Amino acid sequence: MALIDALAVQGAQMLLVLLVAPALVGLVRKIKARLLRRRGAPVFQPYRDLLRLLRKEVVLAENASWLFRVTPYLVFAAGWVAAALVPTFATGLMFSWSADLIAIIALLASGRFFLALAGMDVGTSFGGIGSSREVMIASLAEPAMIMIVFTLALIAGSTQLSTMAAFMDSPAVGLRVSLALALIALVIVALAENGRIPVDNPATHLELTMVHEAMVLEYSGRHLALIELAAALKLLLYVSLIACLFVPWGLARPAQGTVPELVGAAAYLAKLAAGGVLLAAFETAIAKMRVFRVPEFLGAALMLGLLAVLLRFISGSF
Amino acid sequence: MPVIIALWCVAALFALACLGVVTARWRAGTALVYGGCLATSALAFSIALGHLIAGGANSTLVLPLGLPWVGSHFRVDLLAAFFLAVVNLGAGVASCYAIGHGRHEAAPQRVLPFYPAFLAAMNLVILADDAFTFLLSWEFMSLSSWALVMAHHREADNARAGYVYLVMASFGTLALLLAFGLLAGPEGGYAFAAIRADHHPEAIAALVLALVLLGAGSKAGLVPLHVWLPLAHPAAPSHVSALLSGVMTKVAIYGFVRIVFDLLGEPSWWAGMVVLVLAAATALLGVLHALMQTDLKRLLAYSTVENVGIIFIGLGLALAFRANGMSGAAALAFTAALFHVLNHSLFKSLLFFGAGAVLTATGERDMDRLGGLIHRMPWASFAFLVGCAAISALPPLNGFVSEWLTFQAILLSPALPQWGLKILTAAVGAVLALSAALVAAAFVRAFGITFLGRPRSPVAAAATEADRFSLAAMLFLAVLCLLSGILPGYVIDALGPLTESVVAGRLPLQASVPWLAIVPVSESRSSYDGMLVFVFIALSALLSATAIHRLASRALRRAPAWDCGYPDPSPLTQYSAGSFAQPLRRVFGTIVFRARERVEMPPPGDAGPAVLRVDLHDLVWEWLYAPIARAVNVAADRLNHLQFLTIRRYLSLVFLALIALLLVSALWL
Amino acid sequence: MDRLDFDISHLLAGGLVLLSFVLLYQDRLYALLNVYALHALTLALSVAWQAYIQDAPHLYVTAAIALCFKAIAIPTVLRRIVKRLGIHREIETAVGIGLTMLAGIALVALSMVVMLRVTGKANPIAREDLALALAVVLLGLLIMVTRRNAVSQVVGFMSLENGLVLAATGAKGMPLVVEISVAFSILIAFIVIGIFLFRIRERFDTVDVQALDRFRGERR
Amino acid sequence: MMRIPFGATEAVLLIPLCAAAVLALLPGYRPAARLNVFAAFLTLLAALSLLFGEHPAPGHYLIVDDLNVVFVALNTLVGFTTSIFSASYVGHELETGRLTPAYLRFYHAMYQILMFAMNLALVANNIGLMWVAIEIATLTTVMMVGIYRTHEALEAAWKYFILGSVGIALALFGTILVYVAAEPVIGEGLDAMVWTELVGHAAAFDPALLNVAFVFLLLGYGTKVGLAPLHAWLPDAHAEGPTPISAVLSGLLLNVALYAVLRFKVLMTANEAAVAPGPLMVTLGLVSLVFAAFMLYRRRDIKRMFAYSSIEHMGIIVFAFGMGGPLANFAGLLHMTMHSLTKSSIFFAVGHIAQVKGTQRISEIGGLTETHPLLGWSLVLGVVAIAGLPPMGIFTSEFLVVSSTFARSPLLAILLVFGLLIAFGALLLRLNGLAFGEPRGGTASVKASYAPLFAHLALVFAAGIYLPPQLVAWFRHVSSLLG
Repeated sequence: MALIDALAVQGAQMLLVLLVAPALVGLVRKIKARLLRRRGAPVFQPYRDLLRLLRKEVVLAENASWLFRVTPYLVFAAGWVAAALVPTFATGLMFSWSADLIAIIALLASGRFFLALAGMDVGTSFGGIGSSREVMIASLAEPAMIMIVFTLALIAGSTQLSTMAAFMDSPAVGLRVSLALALIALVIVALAENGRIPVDNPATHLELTMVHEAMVLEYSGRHLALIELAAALKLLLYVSLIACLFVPWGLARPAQGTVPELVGAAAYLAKLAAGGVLLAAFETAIAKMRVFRVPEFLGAALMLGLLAVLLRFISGSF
Repeated sequence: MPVIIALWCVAALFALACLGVVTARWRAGTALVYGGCLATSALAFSIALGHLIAGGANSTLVLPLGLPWVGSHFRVDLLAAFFLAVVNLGAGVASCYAIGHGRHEAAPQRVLPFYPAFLAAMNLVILADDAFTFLLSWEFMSLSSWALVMAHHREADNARAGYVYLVMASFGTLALLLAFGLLAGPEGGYAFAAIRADHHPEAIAALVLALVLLGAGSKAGLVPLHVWLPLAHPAAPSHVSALLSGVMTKVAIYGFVRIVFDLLGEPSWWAGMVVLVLAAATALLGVLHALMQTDLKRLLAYSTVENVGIIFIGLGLALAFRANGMSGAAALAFTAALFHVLNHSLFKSLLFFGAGAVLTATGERDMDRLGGLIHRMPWASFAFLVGCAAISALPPLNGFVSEWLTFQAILLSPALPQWGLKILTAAVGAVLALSAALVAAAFVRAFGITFLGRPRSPVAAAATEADRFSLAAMLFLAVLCLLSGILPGYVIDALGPLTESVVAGRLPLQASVPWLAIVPVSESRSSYDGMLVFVFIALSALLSATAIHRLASRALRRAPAWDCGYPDPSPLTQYSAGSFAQPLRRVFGTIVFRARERVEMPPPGDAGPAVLRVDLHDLVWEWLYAPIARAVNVAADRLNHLQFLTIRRYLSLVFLALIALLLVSALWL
Repeated sequence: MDRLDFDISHLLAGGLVLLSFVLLYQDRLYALLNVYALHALTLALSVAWQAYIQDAPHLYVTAAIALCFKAIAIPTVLRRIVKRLGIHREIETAVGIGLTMLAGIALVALSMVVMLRVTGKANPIAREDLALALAVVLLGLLIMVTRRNAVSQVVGFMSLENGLVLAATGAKGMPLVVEISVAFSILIAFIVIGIFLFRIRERFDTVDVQALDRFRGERR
Repeated sequence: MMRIPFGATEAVLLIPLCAAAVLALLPGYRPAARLNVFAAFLTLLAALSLLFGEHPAPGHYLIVDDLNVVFVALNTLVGFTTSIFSASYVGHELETGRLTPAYLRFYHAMYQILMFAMNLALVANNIGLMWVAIEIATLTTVMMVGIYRTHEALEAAWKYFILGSVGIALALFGTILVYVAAEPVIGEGLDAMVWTELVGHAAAFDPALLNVAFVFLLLGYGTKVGLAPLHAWLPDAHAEGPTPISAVLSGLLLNVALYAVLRFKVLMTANEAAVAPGPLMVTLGLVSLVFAAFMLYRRRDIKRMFAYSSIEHMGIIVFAFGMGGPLANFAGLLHMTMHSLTKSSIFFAVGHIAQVKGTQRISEIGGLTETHPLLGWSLVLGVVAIAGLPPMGIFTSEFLVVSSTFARSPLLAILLVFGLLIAFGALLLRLNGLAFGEPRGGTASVKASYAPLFAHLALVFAAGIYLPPQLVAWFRHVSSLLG
């Protein structure tokens, strides 16, 4: 019975992230449009786009290999699994221990790995641009992310997301310098990883400035739909990561019954909305930077993370 | 008695070497010798594995060879058993690969005799239980591998590679020789048992550690002693390159572990620091070099340097923990290191096999003349892809597990008492993370440029799939990479008794953990379950695929690439290896390689192309090795004048010597 | 052991050293050869004297060899050779005569210090002889290294060898002296023949570079 | 153990002497060469009977003991193999006309006389006799070095002659001094030059006198050993003479001279008051090693290069004996044996190589493993062995020297290792050019006799893995004598 329960909750989470992800994207777009005094597409537009794409046929470049066709499913799967392992409305889900935070980051990395390969598969110059820039960004963002993980893990004494979230929720955690540093770093990394302004512009197709879009330029139909969905999941993942680590209030404890879980879900949605608003505001507020400024931007994140870790290593009180 | 069987295997290998001399000329010789090597290695592997898993007692043997008053001691303990297993696994697969690959060998008589000898030497190094036998086998290993590196001696580069390699190797051997001189003392107690028995004072231990870092480090490829590695490993035939990179570096690591962890006794805490600094530098520099290479095999060689760095990070942590009596943490770090030893031997062999397959199919090692091979050699490229994913530490493959364990070990280091170590470990963690990310970039580049896109040269367009044996070896390794990635618990348990015996601590038994997960320290702290991750990804991918194909469209139409509307037929418009690395080169290269980009525009009116030149500097070579070479040459020139003196001058030399000695005897004696 | 024996042998040995200095001083080939003849003669005398006081008859043989072979045969042959090969008569020195003399004096001092310090137990004659013999040997070497001219180098070698014979005879009752002196005479004969056969006219240490390349060391 | 046949010691001396007499008269090169081989073989047999029989009691002139028995055996063995090699070598020289039959007769006679002289020097129990023997050896080798009558050959011979004579003169002076030191203790006459007597009473000698004597002996015989800075004759003599003679010079004569030095070192160690000769030998050894190592880099003549490598190895050996102690001395003795075997085998190979390529210039020889696989690989083997790589005997001795030195005086060991590494680099550099790479030079086929070559290499290889206990026993006894 308990097993069934646990499975149900886990399944619920998987469905939840899958369903909410496009809405988050839509929300961000909507608010950006509003801030630019446009009406903008409705919040649920992304669902329509996805369905449309799914129904369309795939137009495949002649010399695309099997890798090109498999990649969307892999990327989607990796993103989905990763997102499903982050506590959204409840901690200590059934399989949450099967991959700790490091593993989740690695999952995203593998998604990126295959996407970058797919970008080079057709053998167009744009794919190359996209992939090479993507790996450059990733090669700086990932270590920064690992540093952040170190900081949090050293504070919470675990790399297990549920444990960390629970610890963050507990009074044991006070206000800490290293936490603040980690938060800033994490935001920077999240922006970079999701290809948001100022690192990349998800809306543009100005070839010279784009990274992610250039990489997936050759995709169409259901493949493109899956990749879009995976991107949305990634965005969701980062927002919920920040949420469960830095604003963990309202998370349901394991096996507390349905009510707290519903409360948690509500809280989670609220957090997502807030995150979306903030992101949109931030993106409208600032301009995109040149590609070769990005390393400095991410380098800052890396340094912040390292600094946080060092503080933690030197004394527990920071 | 495992040791006896192992020695018989060595004898068999030597016999095969002789056979190789005889049969090199005929066609059957290749299959014969390599088949024999395969069988022998398989036997040795099974013996070693059995000993390791059973956690059997040490089995020793003394033969009346070598130094007469010492005899040559052999012993199989758990440490030796593990490394024997790794070596013979790699050797067996390489032999299987070579049965097919060796057919394309132009000069088999330069490979067949030395290949079994090389295998035998590596086994002997691990079996040896006294200083003389150890060093004899060690140097013989260098010698036989040198012969293999010189197999294609017509290329000038290879000759140079062989030269640098053997000189560096004997430098290392001499360093180890000095180390053993210290350990054995003037009376020459060369047996390891004797060395273990007597206690070595602080200063001696420090000196020995330095010498071992020089000796074993130069063989394993620690910066700054790595320079020979990227020269020599690519020069050899590919199955030998696989052995050199995947296996011989492990033998070097075995040497380090054997001396520092086993013979030297309790280390002092700063030992770990030294090792960690070198290791971090090695990891980072190795991967950055790898990113800059356009020669596929050289790229792989540099990535070997990087992985050696990762392994040594684990070892350094183990040293630090052990020195502070944190046996549990030491066990974690040591396990991580050994696990990575295994993993690297798996995927690096796999990758070199792939490179070899490409080389035989196209005759090209330069990535900028390859591309699109995934269409022509699908299986080989699939295996190579698995290798790339594994070495890039992507879950659920094996590379990730060992790296994850290393991270977990680093996360335990705040408990260390020494400030220096704490801060250093944090920095090392950052470096490790950075190099891990860079490795992913490097192998996206390697696979993408070599196998994806459109062929950049006719040979690449005309490539054909590799032969059966090669494919079998590669796919076998790919499967192993996956298995040890999703079932790491078994590996860790197998390493348990070994870590127990070396660092006096072991990880909790993983077999008891549900769902085949691994829990290095405690459930609440961290856990990872490769199996489940694999299953989840597979399920959700399949689920989505089937769902979409069922409910939504499955229609598909082939068309020319869109490329934003401007598709260019020439394959030269693709990203090349150089251009792919350009962003990273701009980020890191300017500091590490003094990278400069110069665009040479043709004068106005000239229709010639503009040229982009990139010059990179290998600072280690330019600052360390070039000056030494120069100094030797200058000294040689100066002294050379003494060859051209006149008899009278020579007589005056004698005269002066006489006077000097007489003065000495008059004044002092 | 009475005074006279000692004084005479001392006188002869000292005379040998003195003649070595004269050899060192010579810069004319013929004069050099004459002085060498005198040198050998003195040696013969001293050896004979030793034979007498040690009443070791076999030493007379050595003395005879010294007299006939070294004092008479060799110098004449060498004169012939100098004529036949047209070797010109001045001796080129590598170091100035004065400096050479100073060095010689230093060498004598050195040999005295070395020898007289050590041979405490040996009897005085042996000590004197050894010390002076060492001086002669060193002076001979000095001649060899300061003279550019083949013949003069050979003369230097021969005076060196005289010093050896002096030492050998001085060592009381040393066996095989005769054999050794014979062996040495053969050696010298070879050298002289060598000069003749190899047509070594002036000197072997030519300074002209091309010859250097051709002879010494590597053929480029 | 079998009883030793009567007069094996004398046989070792007489056989070569008689052979020399016959050879001097025997016309025609084939019978001469055969006889040469045969005589060498007989001598070898006699030496082996010495080796395995028990030692005869030492007389006033001759002695066979643990110190020299091994070297006598080695000497005759290498003499035998070299005679086989020289048979095929001089055959080729006759064809090319570099040697005329007349000179050949002379050559064979000289060869046997050289054998006689070296054996005499080895078995001499009388320091005077030993001196005479070494002088004879010098004279004969001088003749043979000059045998080609080319300007370079004559020049080399002359250089060798002059320097050798000076060395011999110094050695004689040292010998006289030893007698003077012994005479007050042992009394006048022959006994005071008999080595066994000297060792017996050495403790009572005047130490200061012994010191001076040793200085002269070291310099005198050291000249023959070829220690820098007394080495000048060695490279040219090796390079310009016929290759069999180069082999004998490097393989045997250097050993014989070194053996003489060792005899006197035993004398020194027997007298506590005398200063230990160690420092002198260590210094000379290191100087020779490092100097020769650097000289290897600029060599253009293949034989001269290996001559310098001989200097280098003599340096190592003298260093080892200078260090002293059971391990180092053992290593030194082993190294002497291994070096003479290896170096002579290298010269066998080099002789044939120079013949097929028609030149001795390294720059004109290349890719031997392609053109002449057997020659090429045996050269590789030889160089590998001489460079101290396993599994060859020299590795063992170098292992012992370095490891036993480092624990006692690290600085010296580091200098030693430095020299070894430099030399290794040079040898390997040249080997790369000679044996590998694009073939250069003639591709004429060889009618070489590989038997001696492979025999030596096999011995060296075997010694690298297994040392017979008998040999070890001898060496250990000798090392205890050497202190």
